Amino acid sequence: MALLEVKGLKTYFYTEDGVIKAIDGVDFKVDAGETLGIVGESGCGKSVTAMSILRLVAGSSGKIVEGSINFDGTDILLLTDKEMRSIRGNKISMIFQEPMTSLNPVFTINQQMSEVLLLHRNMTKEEAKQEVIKLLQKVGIPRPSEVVDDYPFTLSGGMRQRVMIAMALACNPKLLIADEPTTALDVTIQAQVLDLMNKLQKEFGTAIMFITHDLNVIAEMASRVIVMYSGKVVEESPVVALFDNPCHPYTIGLMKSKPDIKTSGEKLYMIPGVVPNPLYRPAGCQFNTRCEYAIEKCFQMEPDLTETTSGGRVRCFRWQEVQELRGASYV
Amino acid sequence: MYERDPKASDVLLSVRGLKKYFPIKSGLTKKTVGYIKAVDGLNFDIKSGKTFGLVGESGCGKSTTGRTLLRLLEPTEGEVIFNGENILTYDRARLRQLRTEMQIIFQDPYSSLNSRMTVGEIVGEALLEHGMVKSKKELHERVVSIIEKCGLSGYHMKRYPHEFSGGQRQRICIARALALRPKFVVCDEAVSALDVSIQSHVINLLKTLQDDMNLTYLFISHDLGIVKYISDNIGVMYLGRIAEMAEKNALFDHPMHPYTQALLSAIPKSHPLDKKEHIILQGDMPSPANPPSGCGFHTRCPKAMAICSREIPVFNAVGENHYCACHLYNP
Amino acid sequence: MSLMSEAIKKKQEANAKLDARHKIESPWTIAFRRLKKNRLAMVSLFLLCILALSAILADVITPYDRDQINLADKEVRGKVMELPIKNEAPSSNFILGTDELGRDIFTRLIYGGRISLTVGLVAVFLQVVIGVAVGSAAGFYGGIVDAVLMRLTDIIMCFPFLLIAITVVALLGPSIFNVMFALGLLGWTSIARIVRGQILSLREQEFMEAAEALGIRDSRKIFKHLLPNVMAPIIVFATMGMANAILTESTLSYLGMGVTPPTPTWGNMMQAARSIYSLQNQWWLWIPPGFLTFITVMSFNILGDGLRDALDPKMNR
Amino acid sequence: GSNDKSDSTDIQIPTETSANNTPTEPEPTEKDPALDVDKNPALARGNVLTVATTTLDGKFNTIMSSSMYDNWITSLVFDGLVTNDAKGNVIPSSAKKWDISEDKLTYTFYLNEGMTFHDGTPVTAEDVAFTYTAIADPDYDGSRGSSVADIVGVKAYRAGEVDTIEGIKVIDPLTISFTIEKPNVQKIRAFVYGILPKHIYEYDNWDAFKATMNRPVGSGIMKFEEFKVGEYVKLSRNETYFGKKTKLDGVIVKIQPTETATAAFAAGDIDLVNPPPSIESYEIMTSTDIGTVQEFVGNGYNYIGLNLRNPKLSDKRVRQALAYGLNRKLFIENQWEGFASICNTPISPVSWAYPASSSLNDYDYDVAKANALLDEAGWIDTDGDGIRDKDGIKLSLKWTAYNDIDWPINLVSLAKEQWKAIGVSLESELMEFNAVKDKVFDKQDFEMYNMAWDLSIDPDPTPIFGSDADVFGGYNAVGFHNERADEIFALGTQEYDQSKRAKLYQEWAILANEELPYIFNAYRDEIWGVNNRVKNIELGPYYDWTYAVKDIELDYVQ
Amino acid sequence: MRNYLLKRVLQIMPVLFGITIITFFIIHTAPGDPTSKMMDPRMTVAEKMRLKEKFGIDKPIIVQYVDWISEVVKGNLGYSWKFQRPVAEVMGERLLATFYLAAVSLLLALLIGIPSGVISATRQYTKLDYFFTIFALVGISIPSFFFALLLIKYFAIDNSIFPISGMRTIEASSWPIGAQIKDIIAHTVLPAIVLGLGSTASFMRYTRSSMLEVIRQDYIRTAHSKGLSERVIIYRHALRNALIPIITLLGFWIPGLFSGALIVEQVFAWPGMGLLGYQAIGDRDYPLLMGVNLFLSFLTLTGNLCADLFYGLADPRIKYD
Ligand SMILES: Nc1ncnc2c1ncn2[C@@H]1O[C@H](COP(=O)(O)OP(=O)(O)OP(=O)(O)O)[C@@H](O)[C@H]1O
Ligand SMILES: Nc1ncnc2c1ncn2[C@@H]1O[C@H](COP(=O)(O)OP(=O)(O)OP(=O)(O)O)[C@@H](O)[C@H]1O
Ligand SMILES: [Mg+2]
Ligand SMILES: [Mg+2]
Repeated sequence: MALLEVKGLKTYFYTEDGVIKAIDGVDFKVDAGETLGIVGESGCGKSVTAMSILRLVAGSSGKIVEGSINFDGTDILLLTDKEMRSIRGNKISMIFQEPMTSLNPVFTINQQMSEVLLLHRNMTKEEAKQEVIKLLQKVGIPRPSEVVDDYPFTLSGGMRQRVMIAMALACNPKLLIADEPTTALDVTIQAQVLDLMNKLQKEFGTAIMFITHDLNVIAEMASRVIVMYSGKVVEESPVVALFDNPCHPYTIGLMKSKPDIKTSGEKLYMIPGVVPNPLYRPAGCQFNTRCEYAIEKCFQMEPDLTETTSGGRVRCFRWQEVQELRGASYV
Repeated sequence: MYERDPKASDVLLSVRGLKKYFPIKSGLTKKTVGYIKAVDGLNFDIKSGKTFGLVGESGCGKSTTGRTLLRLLEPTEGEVIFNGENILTYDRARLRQLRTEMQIIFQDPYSSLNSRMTVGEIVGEALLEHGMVKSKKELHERVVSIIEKCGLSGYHMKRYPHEFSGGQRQRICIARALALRPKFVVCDEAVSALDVSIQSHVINLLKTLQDDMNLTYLFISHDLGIVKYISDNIGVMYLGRIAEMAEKNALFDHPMHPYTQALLSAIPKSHPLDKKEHIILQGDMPSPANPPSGCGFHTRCPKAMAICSREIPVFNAVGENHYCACHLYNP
Repeated sequence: MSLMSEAIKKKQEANAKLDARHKIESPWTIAFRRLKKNRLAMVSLFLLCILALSAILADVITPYDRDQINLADKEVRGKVMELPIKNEAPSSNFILGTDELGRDIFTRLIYGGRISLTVGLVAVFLQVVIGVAVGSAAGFYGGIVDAVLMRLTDIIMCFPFLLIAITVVALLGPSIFNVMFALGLLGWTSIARIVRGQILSLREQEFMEAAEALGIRDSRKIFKHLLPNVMAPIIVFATMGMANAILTESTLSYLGMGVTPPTPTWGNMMQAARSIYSLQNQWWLWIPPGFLTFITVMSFNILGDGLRDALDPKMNR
Repeated sequence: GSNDKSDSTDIQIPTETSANNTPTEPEPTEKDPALDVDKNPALARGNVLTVATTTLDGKFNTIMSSSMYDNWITSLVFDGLVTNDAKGNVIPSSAKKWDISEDKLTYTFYLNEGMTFHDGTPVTAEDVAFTYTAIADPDYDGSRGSSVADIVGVKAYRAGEVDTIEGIKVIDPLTISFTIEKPNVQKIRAFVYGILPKHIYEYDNWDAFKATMNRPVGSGIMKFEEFKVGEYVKLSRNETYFGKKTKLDGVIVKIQPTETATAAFAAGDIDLVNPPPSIESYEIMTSTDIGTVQEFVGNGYNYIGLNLRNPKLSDKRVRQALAYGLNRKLFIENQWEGFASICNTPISPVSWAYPASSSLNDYDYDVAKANALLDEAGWIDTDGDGIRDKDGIKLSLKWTAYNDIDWPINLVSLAKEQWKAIGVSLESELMEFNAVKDKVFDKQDFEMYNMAWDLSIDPDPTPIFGSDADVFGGYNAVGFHNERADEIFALGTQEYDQSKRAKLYQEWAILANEELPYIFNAYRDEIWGVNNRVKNIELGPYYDWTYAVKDIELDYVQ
Repeated sequence: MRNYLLKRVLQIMPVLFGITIITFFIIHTAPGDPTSKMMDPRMTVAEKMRLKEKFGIDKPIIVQYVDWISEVVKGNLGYSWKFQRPVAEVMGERLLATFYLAAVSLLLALLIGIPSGVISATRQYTKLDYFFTIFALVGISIPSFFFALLLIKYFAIDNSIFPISGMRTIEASSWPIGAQIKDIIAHTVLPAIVLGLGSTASFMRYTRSSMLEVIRQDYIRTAHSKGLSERVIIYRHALRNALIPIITLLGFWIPGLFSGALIVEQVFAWPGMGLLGYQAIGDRDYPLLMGVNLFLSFLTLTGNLCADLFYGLADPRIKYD
């Protein structure tokens, strides 16, 4: 059985301009110990998905309006607030994109990290501090016994992100949600952090939901990938298949438009148009206005996720034809 | 030693011994107690119509270089020879004239546009200020023509920046910079803040414009993939100095400097099946206020030798058009 | 293939049309749109408009002359004498009663509003002019200019406001101009600080560097690039400053240091409430001016609050 | 003093010659409504008289105090050589008698025997000499300096040329004489200042002297107990008082803002209160039926001063026209509602110098007469703008008023309206009191102003209307010069027979009424709320409650 | 840290100096002088001139200023002309009452303002938020003398719940200590409410907006993701950060409470310093007025300094050197 199974999840934001359907029917699952990558453009709903799993959208104007989130056999959405709190930071923990601002500036590293241990693991303050030092050591922070009493602002971005990781791993969670953990970091530091996460996953066997918009990072980290577009999952696939044989036109576009050290010379591929405003979603397929393979049908109805030959799923009427057309154009 | 004729005919811009120190002030009398050596002796040339890429970690002095070239910051030392003249000797009036020939595009499309001005005002303002248009009509025409060239429409002129997406805003920035028909443009992380699928739009636009208007770019980025795609020559900066500089293929195929090697290896693999050994650098970049003695990189360098902590390596040719500052290659 | 491209073309054309028709929204329009949704602020705005209108039209809508002493025969110690209709309770003749000289309170209230609003407006205008000038010069030029101007601001800021205001008014003699002068001259410090702070941070924004790179002149940088961006806090400050100025004027008037009688202001009309007798028995002497001061000040405060929300790009409901 | 809130420097102590009631111990009977604490909460405050004041400066020193309220304290704690009775006549106090020499230059005082200060030390002539020498000290910076200026030898003493004052002679421990430079009928009143015990107040430097001001020790009817700054002063009975002892256990003078004083009185918080006279104060004070109000005409008047140097105002007829053209009666009735009466001459009706009312023109409101007078004076409205003019000058006036109190504001408002009807335009200029004072008295730069005089017991008008007082800083700011008046003033100060003096001043009163250097406005009443438990108290213009302390009896319950 | 403190203290000096110059000249150019109110006709012009000489007001204003400031530097604030006693003594007598009232109203403001601000922010756009918002706006908008009179009318005159004015019942000095304390508290309630109302309202508004800012921060999201309870998040993580800007406000506020107490002191006959300064203007008691001004300015400046120092304590990111 999957560790986490999300079904038909819809999270809306009720703003003064109207209802933002940030995610509008998302299904996926994460198995124990695996790394699921989630990619997609900015604003497509990756973070909201992650926050919904921890039920953290409720604070603002957001609301989970539909769907179920099954974690370890229970539907998270049905839990009381108290039960939910015992899961957060304990069984599911999260790392955020911005290491610079995700730590409370007025508390020391120890104060912030031991908080989790005191809460979920019933340690004494002294034990907790020892544990914090151990954890910091594990994530490769030099001089952990000194750093533990420092304030976050004395640490560099990479160190802070490592503190965040250590904090997330403090209770040996079954699921770790990493929401763009390296976007704010430099290449060399990013390499450090990714390396660390890989090592730790091997050690603890934690399942990781890895959110990013960098396909290269996905290649590095994930075993399975889901691609989101405008509040929906448009493709799900094992990582190799995704890179070798993307099915959804959006995924294809994404793959092509990324310049990397291997491509050069001719013009970069461009996906025309822009992501639809989540306030005014087009009818039919969300990608239809930008899709060069769109047909009339795509403007009328929304495709379902269908199984692909490479063991994934795709939300496109014409994925097979697209494969063929693409194959042709490649040659 | 880096020795080339700074006044060679094909060279548009030459930088010699450029230094920019920011004073660190402290105490009652605001006495200068030290310097942040943001840029500490740069030498490079940019050929007319070509693109020079500058890469390096955050804080290594890339932006400072870009700004100093335009004299948005006054350099501490050195020469910037543009069109055969040292622009550092210009007075304010001459400098204002120079503005029509050198321009800059910034990283953040949000903070680099004045939210209280319409697109038309933003783009046309400089034309008015420099008296480059005679009438309102001419102004209108020139603005329309430039923003259309940048992929926007004439009717966008009356709108405010907040009504545009990130990619469109960056186009406005580009239009603003190009309205004066400059010869040389500094692109300071011009695409770093943009989404993958939009990045390609902007990069293509920059390339098209370069071809159309015979522009010369200094392209600053920390994304090696993009730099490689767009540049002709690349300089790798570390702690205020250029560590290595070469024609782009030479650099990517045969990186000489250990830092370049590490940087390149830190790029996540572009396909899940790639076999890639990352060189994981230990620690963060040292502070430019307190740089290590000798070679700035020796504190993190996997190949550091005794001499590295004592002597600053010379920036020497290690191949045709390939320069490197490392004791490994010093005779 | 042709089918697809047609569909796309259609769609894209439609999009382009939609795009071109799109209403142009300046940041101000957006703010106003947001403000319109704030019911409390709109009510305040409406009230203020009514007050302003009645102040402007005071000559037309008031039943009596401002200082007219209304007399009536009265028996005093057995003798009938023509005396002012003093401190009379509201009636059909005097809808808010009369004051101690037999003047119509309603009439004086309307004229009082004229003074209060004028004092507020002029004082705030002065504050804004001085504050913006000082703040933007300090913020933009920095260095020694900044140091000197900010020290000056500190000095003025450290003045015990009421005490100095009273001293200034005592020095120049109480009059409407001196009150406005004192309020304006002493009240600009916070706006100067706000403007300076904003300009310091705006100066670091990339669009200012872009302006420098484009060779824009300093004056244009200040007036076209910087000031429009600090307008929002200035406007918010100005509304709150109006509230404050009106309140201070009424306090000064209450202390007898305000506008010269017989010119009515809400503050000096409220002086009637100094006696417990009026407080207990003659509500019409002090409730109307007190209430109007309160409502006006409150309206400005609510409006300012609403404007702050509306003008703050971070605020999202 | 001058303005309404101002002070009087006459502090006089009652002597035992006054009423002589045997003390009746209050016998609390439940039936007695006068002793029902529920009705009159004041009864619960014991045998202590509580008096409301607006300020206390803490200068409880007979030669330094400068406010009426501080004077209350000094007049209870100290006794002077002489004092006055309810009619204002000078009567003995610490001095049992005095002689004035033939040439009217030497005053010899004989002290009572057996008087002691509160610390038990006897009162001697040395203490008296000390007190008056202290006023003459070169460093002296109180307001009594003028009262010793005419004593022989003071000038030399002030200049530091001599160590003692020649004119002050201690003859024996109970006898002292003062010699002055020239005769002055009022001089005897300069000996009212309370005697300071030399052994306590003797000083090395002037600052040291002043440092003792808030801990007064004297020989008066009350002993000083406690002063809480900004709150109250507490006094207790002087058991060893030489004269008639008080029956009160103590007196508390307590700060109570004007705004709430009457309400506090009505609530029984205070026994005596002196609010601004008005029907409102009256009603509040009597609203709870626990007190009565004593009302009497004060020794003072308020007026509109006219700058007689100004060509517009130098003509008597214009001044009279302005008086006729202003309905002062209406104003006074409206403003003070029976607590003031119209004034037409600069002497208060309470004074022995006041003439028969019938001899005075009452300037009743008469627009026709006013117009006629102005026409006669040549002020005609030639250009039809409603304002009279003459020789190209418009008859428009500027009134400098001050803002501390409300009546001038109302009077200006009324005058503006009414003078419009006689073709005179009026502008007003409202200022703070000090600014008005500066403009009027120190610079004499004004057209008209309003103010009030609190008069001394002696009616001598020289300092206000004498030609010599027309100097910058002098009190004849309006610039009144009249030969006959100057004559009267000179005669008046040399005349030691009061009835003859009265004749002279009555002539002056009629002259002033005709000349109108001021437009006289009103004699205001003074009102005092007196709690029903306070017995044997009869207040008057020359006789404030401190004089009555020796007689007062209080009802109270334990 | 020590250097920083030294530097800041040294910076206070020129500002204080500037303040004294400006106020001294403003005050001394006002018409009238301390002899203005001595309007006794028996006082001769010569005697008045003698007094002016004694007070030193016949000298040129610059000389007067130099005389004054050179004494102040030595710690001598001069002599109050009105009270004829050293200014420091006159002010000292009233300091305690002022401090007490200011402290009580500040306490009131903090105890009510901050929690209600927090509630307002955490329940944004609920009825409770609107209630507090309206309350705060009323509090900022109501003229204090008007409010004071309203309170007196209802609580002291119509219903004698609290005493009308003063700081204590005079007879109370003989009462048992408990009753005395009760007596003082009863006297404090109304003035403290009037004085504290504006501050309460402001603190509430500032706390609200500061809280709103903070609860949008990333680290609050982090705290949620740790499974901490709402209470811990609001009161431990958020409030601590939200209070940082409010501390600065406090620095400005305390001196404001002193000078702003004028009206309250006037209406409630509170023996404090605000009224003293106000009366000193009327009396042209320049040394006293300068003393009060100097004290209030000094308070403002040290208030700011303390705010900055506390700011540093509350926010570890700030380092002083
Ligand atoms: N608190 C909120 N209120 C209103 N709308 C919100 C809120 N949070 C997110 N949204 C909207 O929901 C949509 C999805 O946002 P989300 O943050 O999940 O995107 P994302 O994929 O994580 O993007 P990014 O890569 O930029 O982090 C966006 O359109 C965003 O505007
Ligand atoms: N105005 C300034 N005053 C003081 N120090 C500065 C200033 N601008 C830059 N620096 C310092 O100079 C160094 C180089 O900064 P610079 O912005 O050039 O780096 P960068 O390579 O562009 O980094 P990034 O990739 O983050 O933009 C940094 O340590 C920075 O802190
Ligand atoms: Mg996100
Ligand atoms: Mg940069």
